[in-house]
Order: sequence, then C-alpha cells, then structure tokens
Amino acid sequence: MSLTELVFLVLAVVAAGSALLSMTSGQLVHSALWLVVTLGAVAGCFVLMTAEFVAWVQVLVYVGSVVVLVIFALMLTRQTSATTAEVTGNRWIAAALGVVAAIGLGATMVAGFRGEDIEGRRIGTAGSIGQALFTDWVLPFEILSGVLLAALIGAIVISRSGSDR
Amino acid sequence: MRSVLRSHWLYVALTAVLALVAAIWAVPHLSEPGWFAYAPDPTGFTPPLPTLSPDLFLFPASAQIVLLAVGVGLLVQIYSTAYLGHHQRYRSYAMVIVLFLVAMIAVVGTTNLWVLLVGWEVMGLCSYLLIGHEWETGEARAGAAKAFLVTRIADLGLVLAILVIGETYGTYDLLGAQPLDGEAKNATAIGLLVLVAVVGKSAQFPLHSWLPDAMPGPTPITALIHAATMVAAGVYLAARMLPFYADSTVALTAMAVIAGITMLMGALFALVQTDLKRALAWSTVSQLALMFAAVAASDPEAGLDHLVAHGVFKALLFLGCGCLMHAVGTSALSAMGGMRRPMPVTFWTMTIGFAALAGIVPTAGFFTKDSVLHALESATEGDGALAGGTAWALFVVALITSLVTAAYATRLWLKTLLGPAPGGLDAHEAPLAMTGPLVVLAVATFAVSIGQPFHHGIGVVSTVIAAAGIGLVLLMWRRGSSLDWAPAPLAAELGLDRPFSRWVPRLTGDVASAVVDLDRDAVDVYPRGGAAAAALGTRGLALVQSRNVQRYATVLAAGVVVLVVVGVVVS
Amino acid sequence: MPLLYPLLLSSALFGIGLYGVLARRNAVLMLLGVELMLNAVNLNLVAFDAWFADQLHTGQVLTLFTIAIAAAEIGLGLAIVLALFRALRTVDVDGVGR
Amino acid sequence: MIVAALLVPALVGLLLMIGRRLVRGRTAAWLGAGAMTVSLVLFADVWEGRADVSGEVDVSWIEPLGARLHLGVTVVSWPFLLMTALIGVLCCLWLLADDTSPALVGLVLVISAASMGVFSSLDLLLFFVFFELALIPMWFVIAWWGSSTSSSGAGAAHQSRFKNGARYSATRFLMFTVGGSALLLVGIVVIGLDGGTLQVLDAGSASLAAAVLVCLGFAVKTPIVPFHTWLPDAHSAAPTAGSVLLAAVFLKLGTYGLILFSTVLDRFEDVAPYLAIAGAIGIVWSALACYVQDDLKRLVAYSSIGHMGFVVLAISTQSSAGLAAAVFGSVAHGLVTGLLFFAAGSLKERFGTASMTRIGRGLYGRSPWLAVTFVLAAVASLGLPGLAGFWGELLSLRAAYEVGDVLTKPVAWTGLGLALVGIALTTAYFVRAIRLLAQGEPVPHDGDRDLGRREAVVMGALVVAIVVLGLVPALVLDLYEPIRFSVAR
Amino acid sequence: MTIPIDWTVAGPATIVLAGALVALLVDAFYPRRTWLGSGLPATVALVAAGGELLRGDAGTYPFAFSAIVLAGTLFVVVASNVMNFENAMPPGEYHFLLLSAAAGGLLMVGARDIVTLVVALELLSLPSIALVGLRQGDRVAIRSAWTFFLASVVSTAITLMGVSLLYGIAGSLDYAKLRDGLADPRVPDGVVAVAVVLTVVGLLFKLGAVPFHVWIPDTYGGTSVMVAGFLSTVSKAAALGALLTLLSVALPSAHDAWQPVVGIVAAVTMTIGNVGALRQDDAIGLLAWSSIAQAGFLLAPAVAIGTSEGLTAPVQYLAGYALANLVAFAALAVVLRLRGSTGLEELRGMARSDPWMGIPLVLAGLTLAGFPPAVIGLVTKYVVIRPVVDSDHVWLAVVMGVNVMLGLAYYLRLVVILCDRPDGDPYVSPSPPVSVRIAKSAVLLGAGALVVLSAWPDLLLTHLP
Repeated sequence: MSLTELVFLVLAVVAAGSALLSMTSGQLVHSALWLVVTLGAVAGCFVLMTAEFVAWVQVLVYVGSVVVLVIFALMLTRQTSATTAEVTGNRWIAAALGVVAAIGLGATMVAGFRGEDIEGRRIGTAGSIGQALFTDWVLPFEILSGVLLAALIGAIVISRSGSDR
Repeated sequence: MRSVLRSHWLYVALTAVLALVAAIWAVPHLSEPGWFAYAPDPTGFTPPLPTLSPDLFLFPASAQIVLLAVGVGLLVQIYSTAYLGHHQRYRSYAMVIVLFLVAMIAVVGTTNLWVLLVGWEVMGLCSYLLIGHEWETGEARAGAAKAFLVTRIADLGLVLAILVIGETYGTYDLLGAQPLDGEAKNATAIGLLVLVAVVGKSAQFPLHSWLPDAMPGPTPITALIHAATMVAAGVYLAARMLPFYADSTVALTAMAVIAGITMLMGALFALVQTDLKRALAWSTVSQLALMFAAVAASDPEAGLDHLVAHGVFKALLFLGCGCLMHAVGTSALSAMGGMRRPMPVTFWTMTIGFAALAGIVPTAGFFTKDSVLHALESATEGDGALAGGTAWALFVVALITSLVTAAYATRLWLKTLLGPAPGGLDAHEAPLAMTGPLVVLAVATFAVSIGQPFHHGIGVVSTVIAAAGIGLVLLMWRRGSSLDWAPAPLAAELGLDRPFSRWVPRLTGDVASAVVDLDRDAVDVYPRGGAAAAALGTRGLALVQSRNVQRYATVLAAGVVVLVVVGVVVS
Repeated sequence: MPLLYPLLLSSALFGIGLYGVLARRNAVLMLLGVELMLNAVNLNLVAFDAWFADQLHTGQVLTLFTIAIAAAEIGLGLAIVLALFRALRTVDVDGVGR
Repeated sequence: MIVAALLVPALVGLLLMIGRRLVRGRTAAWLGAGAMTVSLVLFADVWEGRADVSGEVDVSWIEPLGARLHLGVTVVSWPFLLMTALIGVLCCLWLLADDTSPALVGLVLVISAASMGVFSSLDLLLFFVFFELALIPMWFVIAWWGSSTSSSGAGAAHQSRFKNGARYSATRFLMFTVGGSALLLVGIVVIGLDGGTLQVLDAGSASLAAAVLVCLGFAVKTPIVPFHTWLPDAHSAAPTAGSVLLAAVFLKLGTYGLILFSTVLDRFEDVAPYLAIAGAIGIVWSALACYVQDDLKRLVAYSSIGHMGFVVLAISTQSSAGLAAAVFGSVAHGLVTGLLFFAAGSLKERFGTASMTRIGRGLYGRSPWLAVTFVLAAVASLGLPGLAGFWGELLSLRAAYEVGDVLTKPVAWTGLGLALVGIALTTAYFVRAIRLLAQGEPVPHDGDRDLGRREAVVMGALVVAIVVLGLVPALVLDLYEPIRFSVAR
Repeated sequence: MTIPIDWTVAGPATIVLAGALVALLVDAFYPRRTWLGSGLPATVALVAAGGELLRGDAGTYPFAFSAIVLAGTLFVVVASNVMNFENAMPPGEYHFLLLSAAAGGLLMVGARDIVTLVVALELLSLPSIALVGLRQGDRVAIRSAWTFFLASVVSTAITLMGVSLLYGIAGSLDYAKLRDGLADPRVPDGVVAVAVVLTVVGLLFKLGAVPFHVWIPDTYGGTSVMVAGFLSTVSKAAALGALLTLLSVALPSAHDAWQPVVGIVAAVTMTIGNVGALRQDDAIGLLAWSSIAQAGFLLAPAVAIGTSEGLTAPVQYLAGYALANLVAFAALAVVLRLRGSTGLEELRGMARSDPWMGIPLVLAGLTLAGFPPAVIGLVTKYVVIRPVVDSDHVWLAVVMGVNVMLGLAYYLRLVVILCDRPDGDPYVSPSPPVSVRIAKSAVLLGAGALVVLSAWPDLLLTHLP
C-alpha cells in the first residue's frame, strides 16, 4: 500500500466521519463546521487524484463562501425555541434509505469497477482545465453564466418577496 | 258508425263472412282423395330465412277441421251475443274470437311452417286473452297466466321441431319437406319435439293441469277454444307431422304412453268432479288423449275423425253448460238438477251430447271412437312402428277409459239434468241465440256420423263396455247413491298440479331473488370495488400530500430505490 | 491507487447526505445534506476522470460546473429559506409544512 | 346525402342548444322531428341495393393514421340507420309539450345524429369518434332530466353520496361505457397496426389481443353479463326519451359494433365461445332478474339485457343466419323496447312512479288503450310469433342450432338450451307484469287517463312497425337471403 | 478535438436569453409595474427566436420540441397579462425568469452531451423555482417554492450521481460516444441499469412522473396560475424532449435497462395522477393531478423508441396536451383574477354565464380527456397508444385505456360543473381591464386552435415530425 493510498484512506475516514457528525450533530453551527472538515477532506482527495484545480475551486467556493453563507443563514434564522430535536421522526426511514443508498451504490461500484487502478498521471492542472473549459465546454460554460445570473436574480427577488411590501 | 260498432251482430256478421269464405275454400277439398298430398321436391339443404308467405293448402282432413272451426266459431259468436252481449268488454271479446279463427285457419290451412307457428302462437295468445277476459277475478288471471305459460313453453318444442325440419330437409315448407319413401331423417328428434308442443297445447300429461284451470274463462270460449279447436289443434299437428316421425318407435311409444296415462287419468278425474265445467274439461283431456292414441297407432285419420266429432259434441256440451250456468248462475253440480221441464231444449241437446261422449250408437262419438279403438287394435299386431306390447296396453287402457267415460257421462247427465232440483231454483230456458246453436250442434252430432266407417267387432265390444258403464252408474243412482265420490287422491287430482302451482313458481321466485341479490352484491362488486379503490387511492394520495418537504423527499428517494431495483432486476 | 477507494467514499458520502436531507429538521441543514450528495458526485467524477485520464477533462469540467451549480442552488435555497423564515418565523420542516 | 342526413339533425340540435332561450319547447320538438324526418327520408333514399356500399363518401381526413372520413350505408347498417332515425323522430314527437326544454330536444338530436354516424362509418376511427360523441350528451339527458330510481336499485347505498340518483346512474353509465370504449380504442389501434388500414372494408387483424379488447369493449356497451350492471340504473333513471334512445339506439351501437368488428377480426373465433355463453347466460340471468322487479322501467331495462343476449349469441355463430338474426333482433328490440319504454314513460308521467305496486292493478279498466299497448309491447317483447320480436330470437336459435362456423357444437347447443330457458322465463315475467298492471280489480287513481294524441301517434307508429315487421319479416330478412324462397308444390 | 457549438440550437436560446436580459433591464430602468414594459420585449424575443428556429432545420425532431417550448412560453407571456403586476408581481423579474427558463428548456432539448444537459436543466430549474416563489407577500407561494426547490435539488443530485456513473462506464458524456460506450460495456448490466435509471430520474422529475410527482400538487396550487401553466407545459415539454433524445440517441443500447422502468413509471404515473385528481375541489388542483396523469401518457410511447413513432407520437400528443392545458390554465387565471377563486363550485355554470371563458374550458377539458367533440384529444390519444401497441406492450396500452376512462371521471366533473345551471345570481364581470382582455383573447385563440385541430387533426399530425 502506497503512501497515497494510506493518506487517501485517512482522508476518507475523516471525510466520512465528519460528514456523519455533521448530519447528526445537535448543534447547528457544529454541523456546518463539521461539513467544512468534510469538504476539506474531499478537496484533499481531489489533490491525491491530481485534480488540483478542482480541489482549489472546492476549497474556494465551498469552504470559502458556501459554508460562510450557510452559517450566516443559520444565524439569521435562529429560532427562539431551539429545544426541539434536530432530527425528525422520519429519521429511521431516512437512515434506512441512506444505508440502502450507500450500500447499493457501493455494491454497484464494486461490481463495476473492482480491481481498476488510477494511475498517477497528472490530469488537473489549471492550464489544461482552462483549455478544456474554453474550447470544448464553452457552451455549457456560457449557459452556466446564465444559470448563475438567473439564480442570483431569483435569490434577490425571492428574498424580497418574503417581505410584506 | 259508433252504434254499428257497438252492435253485436257486426261481429257475428264478420265471423259469418269469415266462415263463409273458409267454407267456400274448404268444402271442395273435402271430397279430394288422399290424405296428404306428396310432392317431394327438396330445394336444397340450407333452409332459407323465414318468410310468412301464406302458402294456403288444404287436404280433406284439414278442410274438415277448418269447417269445424269456423262452424263452431260462428255458433259461439251467435251464442255469445246473448251470453256475453251485455258485457262492457264484449267488443274486444268478439274481436279476439275472430282473430282466433283466423289463426286457426292459418294453422290448418298452410304449408308454410312459420305461418303455422304464427297461427299456433296467436291461438295461444287468444286463449290467454279470453281466459283472462274476466281479469278482475284472481282465478281468471291465474288460469290465463298458467295456460299461456304452459302452452308457450311447450311451443318451444314446435319452434325447435321446425328448425330441425328445416335443417333436415332444407325447406320450411311442409310439402317440400315431406320425406321421400320412408326416408324420414331425424325422426326421433322431430317426433319428440312435436310431442312436447302438442302435449302442452292439448293439455296432455304431464302438462295437463292448465286446461281445467282455464275454466274461469267465458263458457262459449271454453266450448270453442278449450274443447273444439285449439286444444284439438295439437292432435292435428301431431297427425300432420306424423310422416316426419312415423318411423320413430321412440317418439310413437312416448306418445302412446302419454296418451294412455292421460286418457285414463282424465276420465278418472272427470268422474269425481263436483263442477260441471271442470268435469267437462277433464273429459276433454281424456278424449284428446284418445285421439293421440290413434296417432300413435299410426292411424291419424281415425284420430282426426274423432277430433271433428269430439269438437262438435264437446262444444255442444259446453254451450249447454253455459245455458245451465245462465240459468243457475254457477257451474257447480250441486246447484243443478231437474232441468228437463224448465229447459227442454237444453236438456235434450245435452243429452245427445252426453250420449255421444259415452259413445252410444248412432251418435258421431260412437263411430269415431270405434275407429280409434279399431286403429289401436290393428296396431297390436305390431307391424307398425309401435311395438305390439305397447299397443296392447294402450288398447286395454282405451277400453277401460271407454268404460269410465260412459260412467262419468252418465253421472254428469244424471246430476245436472235429472236428479232433484235444488231448492229455490228458478231455472228457465235460455234465449234463442243460445239454444239455436245447441240445436244445430245436436243435429251435427248425428250428421257427422254419416259416412263414418263401422267396425263390427270393436263396435260391439265398445257398445257393451259403454252399456256396462252406463248401467253401473244407473244402478247406483237407482240404489240412491248421490254419485258424489271423492276419493282423496283423485279429488286432489293426484297432486300432479303441485309442481306447476307451487314448486316451479316458488323455485323461480327464489332463484330470481337470489339473482337480483347477486346482481347487486356480487356482479356489481368490480365497478363498486373499483370506485372504492379509487376513492381509497385518492385519500391515500392526499395523505402523501402532507406539505412536508422531507416526506416528499423520502418518497422520492424511496421511489428511486425501487426503480433502480426494478431496472437492475429486469436488465 | 485503487479506483474503488474514492468510489466507495463517494457512496458513503452520498448515503450520509441523503440521510441528512431526509432526517434533519432544520431547512438549512437539509441543504447541507444536498451539498454532501453533490460532493459525492464530484468525487466520482474526478476519480473517473483520473482513471480515464480523459483528454476532454469531462469529469473535472462537470465537477466544476457542479460546484457552480451547487453554489447557485445554495444561494437560491438560502434566499428561499430566509423568505420562509420571515414569512413563518420558522425553518423547521414540520413547521413549514403546517 | 349521408353527410346531409347526419348534419341536419346535428346542426338543428346544436342550434337548439345554443338558442334554447329563443324557442318554445313545442317548436323545438317540431323542429327536431322535422330534422329527424329529413334524416330518415335521406337514409331511406340513399339505398342502392344490398351488394353495394350506398351513398359512399370518402374524403381524406387524417392521412398519417390512415383514417378517412369514410361514410356509407351497407346492408348491415341500413336497418340500424332507419330504425335509429325513426326512433329519433318518435322521441322528438314525444317531447311535443310546452314544458319540454329545447336543450333536451337538441341533445336528443345530437345523440341520434352521433348514433347514425356510428352506423354509417366505414372507418374505424371515425366509428369510434361517433361512438364516443353521443356519450356526454346522454349523460346530460340522464342526469338533468332523469329522476332517481326506486331504492331497490343496485348501489342504493352509494347513491347518498351523490346529489341525486339520476346523476349517479348517469355517471355509472358513462364510466362503464367509457371503460369499454377505452379498451375498444386500444383494440382499434391493434387492428390499425395489424392490417395497416382503418378502413372497415379492408381492415383485418390476426391478433388475439384485438379480438379480446374489442369484444370486451362492446361487451360493456351491449351489455353482456357481467358487464351489465350499469344498464338498469341508467335506463330506469333516464327520462322517457332518454330511456328509449338508450335502449333502442345505444345498445345497438354495441351489437352493430360486434357485427362490424367480427368481420374484421381473424381471431374472433377464439372469443366467440365466451361471447356465446355469456350472451346465453345473460338471457337467463336477466330474465330471472326481471321476474322479481317491481319497477317497470328496471324490468324493461333488464329485459333488454336478455334480448341483447340473443343478438350476441347470434353474432358469435358468425353464420349468415346469425347475421340476419343479429340485425333483425337488434332492430326489433329497438322498436319493441322503445314501445315498452314509451308505455312505461306514459305510466310514469301519470302516476309519478314506475313501481308496479304503486301504479296499481287493473289498467285494462282504468286506461284501456294504454294497457292494451303495454300488453302488446310485452307480448312482442316475449317473442310471440307474428310480432317483430320473434324473428330475431328465432333466427338466433337457428343460428345456434346450426352451430355456425366458429363455435363448437357443445357451446352452441348449450347456448341454445339456455336461450330456450330464457324464453320460457321471459314469458313468465311478462305474464307476471301484465297480471300486476293490466289485470286485476281496478282501483281508480287521480292519474288515470288514457292515451293522449301525442302518445297515441308515437306508440301507434311503433305498434304498426312491430306488426308489419312481425308479419313481413322479409322486409329485413330479404337483405340477407341469398336465394329467393320458392314453394315446391 | 473540440465540440463545435450547434448554433441551430444555441441561436434561439441566445435570443431568448438576450430578450430576458432586455426585459429585466427595461423594467429596471423604466419601472412601470405593468405587463407592457417587459412583456413586450419578451414577446418580441420569443417571436424572434421562433424566426431563428424556423431558419434552421424545420421539421426535425428537436425542432418540434423547441417550437412547442417557444410557442408555449409565448402563450404564457401573452396570457400573463392577466397577472396582477400592479402590486403582487415584479414584471421585469417575472419575464426575465420566464425567458431564462425557456432558454434552459430550448438548450435541454438541443443538448448533445450530458454536461450541457445538466447545466441547461439547471437553467430551466432555478428560474422556475424563483418564479414559483415570486408572488410577493404570499407565504403559500414561498412554501411552494421551497417544496419545489428541495425536491428539485435532491433529484438533481441523484441524477448527477447517475451521470457520474455513466461517465465511469463510458468514459465520455457525449451522446454519440455514450451510445458506443454502452453498446459494449466493460461492466455488468446491473451497473449500467443503476447508472441509467439514476440519470433518468432528473428528467422524470421535471416531467412530474411518479414517484417524482409529489411536489406538483403543492407547487401548482401555491404559485401563480400562469406559472403553473408554464411548469405543466413548457417545462414538461423540455424534459420530455431531453429525455427522449437522451434515451434514443445516447442510451439505446441500454434499452433493456430503461424500457421496463419507463413502462412501469408511465403506467403508475397515469394511474396515480388520475386517481389523485378524482376528488379535487379546486380546478387548479385538478389540473395539477391531471398533468401528472398526462405525463404518464407522454412517457408511455418512450417504450417504443426503437420505432419511428416512438419519437413522433409523444411530440404530437404533447402539442395537443400543451395547447389544451395552456388554454385551461389561462382561462383559470382569468377566472381567478376576476372572481378570486378557482374552486370548482366557483366555476359552476360558467359555460352559460360566461361562455367566452366557459366554453374554452369545456373544450380544453374534453381535449385533455380525449373525448369527442374534441377530436384532437382523441386522435392524439390514439397516436400515443399506437407505438405502445406496436412494440408489443399491450398491457401498457390497456392501462392507458383504463386511464382514459379514469381521466374522464374528473374531466367530466369539470365539464358538467361548467355546463350546469349557475348557482344564485349570474356572475357579472366588472368590465375587465384591457390586460385581462388580452389574456382572454389568448384563451379564445387557443380554443379556436383546438377547434380547428379537432376538425382537421391532419394539420397537427403532418406538420409535426
């Protein structure tokens, strides 16, 4: 077992564990912070798979902005009576479905991709990704700008619409 | 116009015209030689679709029956002007009689089996309507319904018989369908089916009980339909169809057995009746059986001769009965007696009628019964389709029946006409319109015997038997017997009516109720179940529609899992 | 490195994320569950991309797009949650449903 | 000409519905009767002989599906068309009253036109369009102008949910029929795919699925036991004109459809035994159900099931006698049951109920002509020879006896036996009905009133038609007779 | 190697997006709070996009979907006149979002690789979500948006998981390469099945198929009527187009995996939708459930994608459905605006008291039910059953037949209520504002189209592929 694999396994354990904690923690802010850990670990995984550019984007967009947004949202919507349980009565079904999904997907992966190896070729430099983005994938990229704009406008107009104007 | 329509004589005239036309048509055929005109010419073996072209055709025997029908019909129509003329529904009554006569002529005078069938059924309908003429009374309603049901159900036999004939011979024309030299095909089937039809129409065992129950009908109608013509049409049909099943031992034996049972049974029942009309009805049943016996013995001519003679004297008896009822207001034997003085015409004509019934020389009844007995005797030789043993048994039964017939005829004669008059009876002779037909019929009772064959041996035997029967009753009468015998089983008519009066209606009613219940509760389950399931589904879906996003997501995820499983399993 | 490692991690994250979406009472945390699921997808995509050494970089490009989409989604989602909170004074899913 | 015959009543009907405020009921009914008469005359006139498709109209319609506006009168459809037009005329005449809603007349016209469209379609899709077209108008006729049946009706317990029983019955009718016709639609799709064409004269399908679907579809419409439970409710709840149309025309859509499609379906023979037995069972079943009915309209409705059983039995034999039987039986049933429903409607108008016990006995004495008409109708319905009802039944029996091309002897003869039992029971229940209604000690009632002129004309016309068809069956049967009948002497 | 941009696809979408921006900007700089300011540019853009579309390869298969998307959006925009732009709905944002979503729909239909598909799907989804929540000061609307949003993102996540697996299996997300890659997969069929089913989920969600239908009743009921109309037609059209293209171009070799799933989903969808609609007391709720059922009918012919009709039949059905559905929604929008409710009781007798709105509703109901005299509904039902039978899925065809019956149960209820005698005082419309009249004329135009199509169904069947 190579070092990469070992690190990967550690990161995987960290990611999965913190994800689990994030989804079960009773404290809302803890949840968000555990999620940061998960996302960071996943970014680490990306690096291990030599997709550095993606990893940086992950850290920037997720850890840097999304989680901050979330934390703001959590604080803005803090309820006066935070005593209610943070998980619903639905949780056993949810847990069952989660386990089924994980095991099912895992089984699929095992069935489909057992014994394959990732060779350590560098795949994810910023240059090559940029090249690909602006040549082959320019159409979806441009559409994406539309998506972001629409989402932005939508978010603005929606956050306005809750008010009793 | 209105007064003309109300006038009774309009209908008599109508009937008379009909009778005249029929007579002009029929009389020349009387003297034609032969009995059936054979003209075998099968047109192929796929019968055509039915039509109702009249295809009129008469042979001597049918000409006689046409004459009998229109003659009795005319007399009855005249008789009715007095008997029922006051009735508010006289018009419909008279019209139905005319319709009936037309139907009867159709039955007898056509070679088209469909026309025959139509006439046959229309006769049944007329019978139904006329029995139910007094529809206010429960008896009449019940009697009419029973008569119609029994005869119509039996008529299905005729329908099937016609179908079989059509399929067998490729035509529905009686002449076209005549079998070539003894090559009758499907003989047994046709024979048995015809038998079913005629047993119903002629009130033979086991479908006999409707005829006595039909007696609530107006008496003239009883004379016309339920004695002289319609019930006799069964015999006519059996005789007419005989060539189709003459080879079939099964059919003929069945007919013989039925005839044997019926003639004795009818005679015995007639012996114990306390009601004149009902007694005459049983007598009719018995006499019809005698005719069937002749047909079964392969001598339809004798049967038809007796048919005509019986038609005349039984019409006479019924019309006389009507006069008596006119006088005393009821048909119960207990209310009658001592009629010779107040009602001489009725007395003498009825006496002639009873004599003919008992079979006394020289009435027509004697000669034609003689012919029948002769036919039975000749059948005992066993060279016909009927086995010798069967024929013997039938012959013996017929002789016994003769004895009983003579006995009950005498009894009825004594009890109704002679006997002591019941107290307070103010009987008087009926009007001329009623007595006139009696006289005509009485004359006819003798007239019909002209030209009838006479068989020495049998003639003597039957005379002896008749005399024995008459003598026996007279002896008992002299001894002071009231002649009111009523052995319980016979009085109850052996309970033979029970299936028809109780079991079948009750069973049908029960099954029908069950069917209605099933229709509602069982058959209707699937639409109602479907509707209920849909309603349940709607409610269930409303439950899913909880507005709780998380549950939606759960449904969604679970759905995906299911779909993935489906996809994996089937691929 | 075996391909299965990232894939299995992805499966686990996906399951956990799904659980979070279905079980967390707080609307914001449900959104976090979705983020986890998307991350699981990203792991897959990158892993496959690395495995194929795809010349078109399809996997990574889609990963980038997914990240952007996730950001857009979470932006819109948070706006909705805030609006909800202002309208109903709660972000509890049961409360919202009522 | 056919187009005109269909359009005239349809357009008049639509105009009456739109302009219902502008005309009085009586005027509307006269207009309707006029329109239907035009239609009747045109259809009678269009006939060119039995070997041809008369008055054929063939215009392209939906090319991609192979559906064409293909209309024409065939030897099978002609009697149906004339009967429908006649019934339409009579229904309009029946509605000659001041309180008649013009919209009702309009609906009757539209229904009649749609039904005639079914009978004159030579394209399967067009057939289906017409087939469905009449349903919703009929729903309105039943639901708005109908009245609730007696509580003994099936599903009485479920009626409480609905505002009134008529609406419940109408909805049941519609759901059943549409359920059937939906299957029929799938069947038509199969036929269209198998034969590559939707033209009746060219189509063909060797698929069992098509046969099953089509037969199921028509089984609901006809109806064949056990798909019949909608019928008594609908027929008894409908107003008189609606009942008459339902019984005389709508059921014929089912039988005509069976006749028409059985020629197209190669695998009809696999379904035929089931049809035959179901039809025969229906004869007995319905007769038994009639035997204990108290509501006259329900009784007549159930009796229709039995008559349709004869027709189905005949069709399932696939013989020429069976064809003649089916056509004659259908037409005769239309006339006879039409008359029965008119009579029942007259009674209901007078006494406000169709319950025989509530109407009371002795109608012979209370309203003699009405009673006589009813008795005649009953007698015709029980198949007395010499009246129209007989020949259809008879030919059905003959067809069953001959076994035909597709049935086996045990099946056909079982059907024959059941049919005979059914005839016997039919006699029994009609005799019972006559005993309960016409005969008996009359108890005068406020509603006692003999036939009015309108009723007399309508019923008289039907009586004449029944007697004429009964005495001259050749009028219809000659259409199906290959060789002229000649008497050998 | 580069993937060229297909401008026949991108062109119209670009114009629409540009129109969206113009609408937004016009409203931002000239705030009018009426339809005119932003609706007009939106209309112009849609018409222009239509012109651009027609310049391309008219008569092809994606063309039909694009045309339906454009025409549907145009109808929605025109009918949106009825909306209360004065104080409940910001017109600029409304039109911007509407057109963005339409552009997303166009791109979805035209997508030839899954990456584009996913992004376009988001371009359709996110503005739609915002549209749903757009009604200001309305907590029901925002709750509906939340429902829609969450269901949408979850299904997106699931789809992306499927996409990632497909990528892993085929090594590419380009449709043509996927097709080759799946023709001879290196992995077991089960894995392919998982990937395919998961991928299809997102599109089924947009289509509103069971079990992804749960959001529909709440969302349609909570949002503006015309937005619901948009979701039920344009959005569905785009999803269906994308789905059919995906299945027929990219996944034909995984046929065995998706065909039964699609068949079962179609059958269950139409049944559940119809059953759900049976007891609705609100016309919008009824149409919401009915649109679920219709999704089943739209989906069913997909089992026969192998045949040519498997692709054309849904298009033809969709055209008829979309037209009838839009007419119905627009008419209901007018009713809602004028009467304040779309409860079925509110509609009682409308065909008599207000025939110009009532009769189109009746016609639309009958078309949706597939019942004459709305022949077009019947003919499209026929069209859609045909390929199903042709591909030997008779069971599915029978289910469709049964559902035609079930559907009639509630459409008939609607029709009957509309035709019934009006309760109480006949409704007198206070002379409606001009904008409502425009919406009304759109309804009438649509109804007129339905009548014409019922008389000549040929028009529809020959002019769509």
